[in-house]
Amino acid sequence: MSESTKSNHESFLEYKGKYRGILGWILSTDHKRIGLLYLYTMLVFFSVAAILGLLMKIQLIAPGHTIMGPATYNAMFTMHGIIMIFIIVVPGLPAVFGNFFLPLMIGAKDVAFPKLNLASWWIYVIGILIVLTSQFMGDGPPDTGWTFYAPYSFQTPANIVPALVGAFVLGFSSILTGINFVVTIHRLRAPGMKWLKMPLFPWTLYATAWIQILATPVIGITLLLTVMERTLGVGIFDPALGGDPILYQHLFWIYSHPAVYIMILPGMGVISEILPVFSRKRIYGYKAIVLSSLAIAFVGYFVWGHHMFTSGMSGRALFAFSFLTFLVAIPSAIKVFNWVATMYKGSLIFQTPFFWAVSFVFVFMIGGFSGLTLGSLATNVHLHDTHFVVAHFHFIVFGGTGFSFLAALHYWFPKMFGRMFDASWANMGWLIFFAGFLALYLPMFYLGIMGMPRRYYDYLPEFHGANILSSLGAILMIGGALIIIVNLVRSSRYGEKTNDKNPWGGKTLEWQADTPPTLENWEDIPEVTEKPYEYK
Amino acid sequence: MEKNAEHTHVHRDDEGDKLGMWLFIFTELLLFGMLFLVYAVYRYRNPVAFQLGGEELDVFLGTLNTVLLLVSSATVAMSISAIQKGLKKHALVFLGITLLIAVVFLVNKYFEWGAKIEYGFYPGGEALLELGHGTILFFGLYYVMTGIHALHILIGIGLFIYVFQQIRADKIHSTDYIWLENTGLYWHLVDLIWIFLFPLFYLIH
Amino acid sequence: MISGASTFVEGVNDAFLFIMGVSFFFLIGITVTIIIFLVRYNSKKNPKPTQVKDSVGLEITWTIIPLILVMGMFYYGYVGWIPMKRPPDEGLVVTANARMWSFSFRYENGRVSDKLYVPKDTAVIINLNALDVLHSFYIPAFRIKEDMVPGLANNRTWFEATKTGTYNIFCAEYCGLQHSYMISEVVVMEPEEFWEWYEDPDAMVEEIPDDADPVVLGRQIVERQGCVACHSLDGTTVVGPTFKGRFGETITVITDGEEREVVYDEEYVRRSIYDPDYDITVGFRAGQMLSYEGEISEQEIEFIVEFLKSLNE
Amino acid sequence: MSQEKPHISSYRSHVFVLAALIVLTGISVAVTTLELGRLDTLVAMLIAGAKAGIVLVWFMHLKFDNKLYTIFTVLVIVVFLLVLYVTFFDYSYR
Repeated sequence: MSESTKSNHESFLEYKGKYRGILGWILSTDHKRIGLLYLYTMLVFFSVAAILGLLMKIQLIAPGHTIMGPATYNAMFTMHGIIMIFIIVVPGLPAVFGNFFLPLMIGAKDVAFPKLNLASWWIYVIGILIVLTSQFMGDGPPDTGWTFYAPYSFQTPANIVPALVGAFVLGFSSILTGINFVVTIHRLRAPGMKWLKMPLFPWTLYATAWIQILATPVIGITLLLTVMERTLGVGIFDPALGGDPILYQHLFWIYSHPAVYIMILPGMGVISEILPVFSRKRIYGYKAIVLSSLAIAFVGYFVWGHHMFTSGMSGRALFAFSFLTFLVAIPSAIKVFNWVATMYKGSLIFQTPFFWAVSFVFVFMIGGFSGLTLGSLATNVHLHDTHFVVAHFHFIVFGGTGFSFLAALHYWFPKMFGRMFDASWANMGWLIFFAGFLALYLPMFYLGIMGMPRRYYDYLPEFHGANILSSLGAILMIGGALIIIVNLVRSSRYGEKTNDKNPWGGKTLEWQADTPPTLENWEDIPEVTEKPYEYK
Repeated sequence: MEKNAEHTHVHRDDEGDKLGMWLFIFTELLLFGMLFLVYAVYRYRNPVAFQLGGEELDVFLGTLNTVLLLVSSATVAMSISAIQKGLKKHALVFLGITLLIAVVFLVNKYFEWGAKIEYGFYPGGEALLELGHGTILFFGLYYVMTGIHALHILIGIGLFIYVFQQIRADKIHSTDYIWLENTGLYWHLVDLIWIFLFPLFYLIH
Repeated sequence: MISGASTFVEGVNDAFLFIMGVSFFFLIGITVTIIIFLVRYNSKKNPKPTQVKDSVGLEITWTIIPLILVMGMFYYGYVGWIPMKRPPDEGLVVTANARMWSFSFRYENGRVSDKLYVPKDTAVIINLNALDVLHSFYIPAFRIKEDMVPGLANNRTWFEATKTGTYNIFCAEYCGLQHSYMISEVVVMEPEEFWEWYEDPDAMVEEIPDDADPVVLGRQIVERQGCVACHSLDGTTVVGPTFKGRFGETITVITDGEEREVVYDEEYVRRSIYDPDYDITVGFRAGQMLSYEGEISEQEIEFIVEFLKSLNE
Repeated sequence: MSQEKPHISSYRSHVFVLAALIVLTGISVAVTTLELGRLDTLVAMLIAGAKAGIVLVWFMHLKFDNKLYTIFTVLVIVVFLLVLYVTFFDYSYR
């Protein structure tokens, strides 16, 4: 015991456990180290997938063959999708910031199952490795798109099975993280932290974790069935054996639509943390935000059909799904109103996390409004499977999850590393990234309205103009991303040291812990008496 | 816990462990739930083929396996009662019976599958592919669903062996039996799934 | 939105404009509000924040108002969409067949074309068939799109064109390597002109020379059936082997797992069209091509052979 | 850590539950010999549902445990049934 008390004075970055060096990290059951492990893994794969995206945009800068052939292009957008969805944004915020800050924010020493938590990361890495083998084995990399739609996924000679198995394994990691978080939130809240005194980021993690638990098995079994169909010849979805390819789409989207909320809900939580701090104000409508998060998680489970409006479903189903889709728009609208109201009469502090948060609200609104156009039946028929959809989901998934991820990274950076990032570089990176983002994706709305389908390697000359703008935007945005990443990586090693427990003046519990936090976070577990965000 | 500078306070929370197990069970329920959904859709679309497919299966073997699983569920529940009362011997006996039944279940399954495979009634098998689409789907689902269920039985057997040894070594005892309790919950889940698989494949004509 | 040329355009555009109008109103309104807040309440100007109490009334207000608006959007979307789902009983029926990576259209009188020719102001009902994987039948100018699903019975869509002209048909559902080249056209003609085309048994697609050169006919069949999506005419390898310079050569193929030499002659061409997986040219994969039996006649194969011969020159 | 005293079920109660389950199984098998037509599926599913309920409540201890588990279990079953229901919006009207 005495040894541990000693080590609890050192920061989690420095203490020496049973293992030294790299082993002290990849075998650590400390939630903070695991959070950083996820962060570094994601940084690597985000870079890979972002470069794939950039190459695709460069290919599309002019019609015809510019830098690659169609086979390469199709393999690239498949890999871009698989990495971005299954490896980056689905685990994204929960795995990195949930792991790191959930225990800190609710006043716990760790998550409920630390060993399971480490196992999740290992399963995650194994899943990634399996996915990667698909690139180097068999008859070429997968070319189905990340959706693996039947029956193309049985017919293509490409090496689909490892990608499916890898995604299945990644799903396992996601489920285990979800179980861990729900138990942690139920069992390990600090004394006095009633449910309605819990900060909003843990609340959104709670809603997210439930979706992870209840939706991920659906994709698991779907991918497994596809694997069996491909390897054993079991007839499930193959129309040649009597199966229904549309049923595959049902199962796929029963998971993948809620997965969108796995991606965006924690992002909403992050924004709900940052805005009050930088407005010096209590969050507006705390209960409304909590309720709307739970409502999104629940209703979001029953709207999957809006990904299939032109798939050949019955008209009755289209009607029902469109109606439910419009209902799920409301909780998101409520959140936006509450965020704006939080700024009202505040004392707004212009710093990098705040810029990210405000720009999040803006791009999230564009993403949401374009979603309304897609939820409406008449317009969806025209816009479905066009670049409009590509723009829409990048506004939500990249604009939403991506912006909130970067907001969270800047917001919690000093707590995580005990160092400050360079603010002027960070702000410049944000500005370039934001401008590039808009230039990249706004023209895609136009292209979609003009009728350019998605997953197009080549296009008719009439679509050329907007594609040039979009491709240039991609280059600009990658430039911005490079500045941000280089700045943060540099600052994490050489940035100005700080032991300030609370550099931004936050009111939630994590700002009462040491900077950077010690192994077990607290000498004494704090007692909670007030609601979060009680600015006077 | 390992002698590691990390997490020196040994944190024990049986209620939390049980909650975790329940959450895992929910995951499993949804996983099998989706298989039931696939089954429901295809049965709805191919009613006659599914009816005829069901008649091919051996009701006697199915019923036998159902009763076996129900008994094993009861014995595992009894072994929990026993350990709670501190009756180590009883607990071991009940657990042993459960383990034995699980193995017998798999043996039955082996004979059942074996007979069908011999006729060429397996996915991709020639005898099966000659039949109609509905029948291919029925037997595809039959193998997938009972197969994944059998996989869960196998995992259950592994868990039982581990728990059995832990009880023998007095690692699991009347004040710390969460491993046994969670294993029991898992086993009831396996039973729960079978309760639905049985009528869907063997009974409904 | 792009120019429209069918009866659905108005309903779709109305829904689009309504949703866009409401969206822009709120987007601009909220953005301007945020900017005003940023200016007025920044910490330099407003160093002391004023705490504001939550208001249940306000929360309900901004739940109810968007709810009403989205129900309006739902209604417009529904009204614009419902005619698409209700094809009339009478009309010109065309069967659209999609395969990797081409469309072909078969009329009730047996006419087959790679472009869709339709009369103006007439209901056209399209039966959608996919022969291999998912495709999607998308005509932006008509605002229609419907997936073509293998094995799905009674899958159809319909439209009534209101303007003559030529419009794009895209495959909107990703279908593999050449997905972005799976493009065709719909040609809307004056009804008289269309029926003339439709009933004229000799007229092939576009201008046909009267002496009907078999090489030209062969090329038209090859293009109409979409063979060139996979088999190039210039010697490059796409998905299957090229057509150029092959006819009459001795080639190595795999038959029943055994390598053997065959002559690329008329018999070989016929077998490859009707039973594509019988002989597989070394270096290519089986299962990529479907049989064209019933789609290409014996007579047409003769034309194709003439055309293939011409590629050797 | 303070732990509530756990409820201990007697062997006898387990045997009773088991007997009920086996009887229900017997009924389920017997019913299939009757020609009920379309009702067949419904009856079989109702009996299976009753058996599942018994397993959940007694064997899985929902009756004696924290009410939270019961709430969650019901919620999960409701979610699953709703998904099934919504899916059939497509298949019933296709």
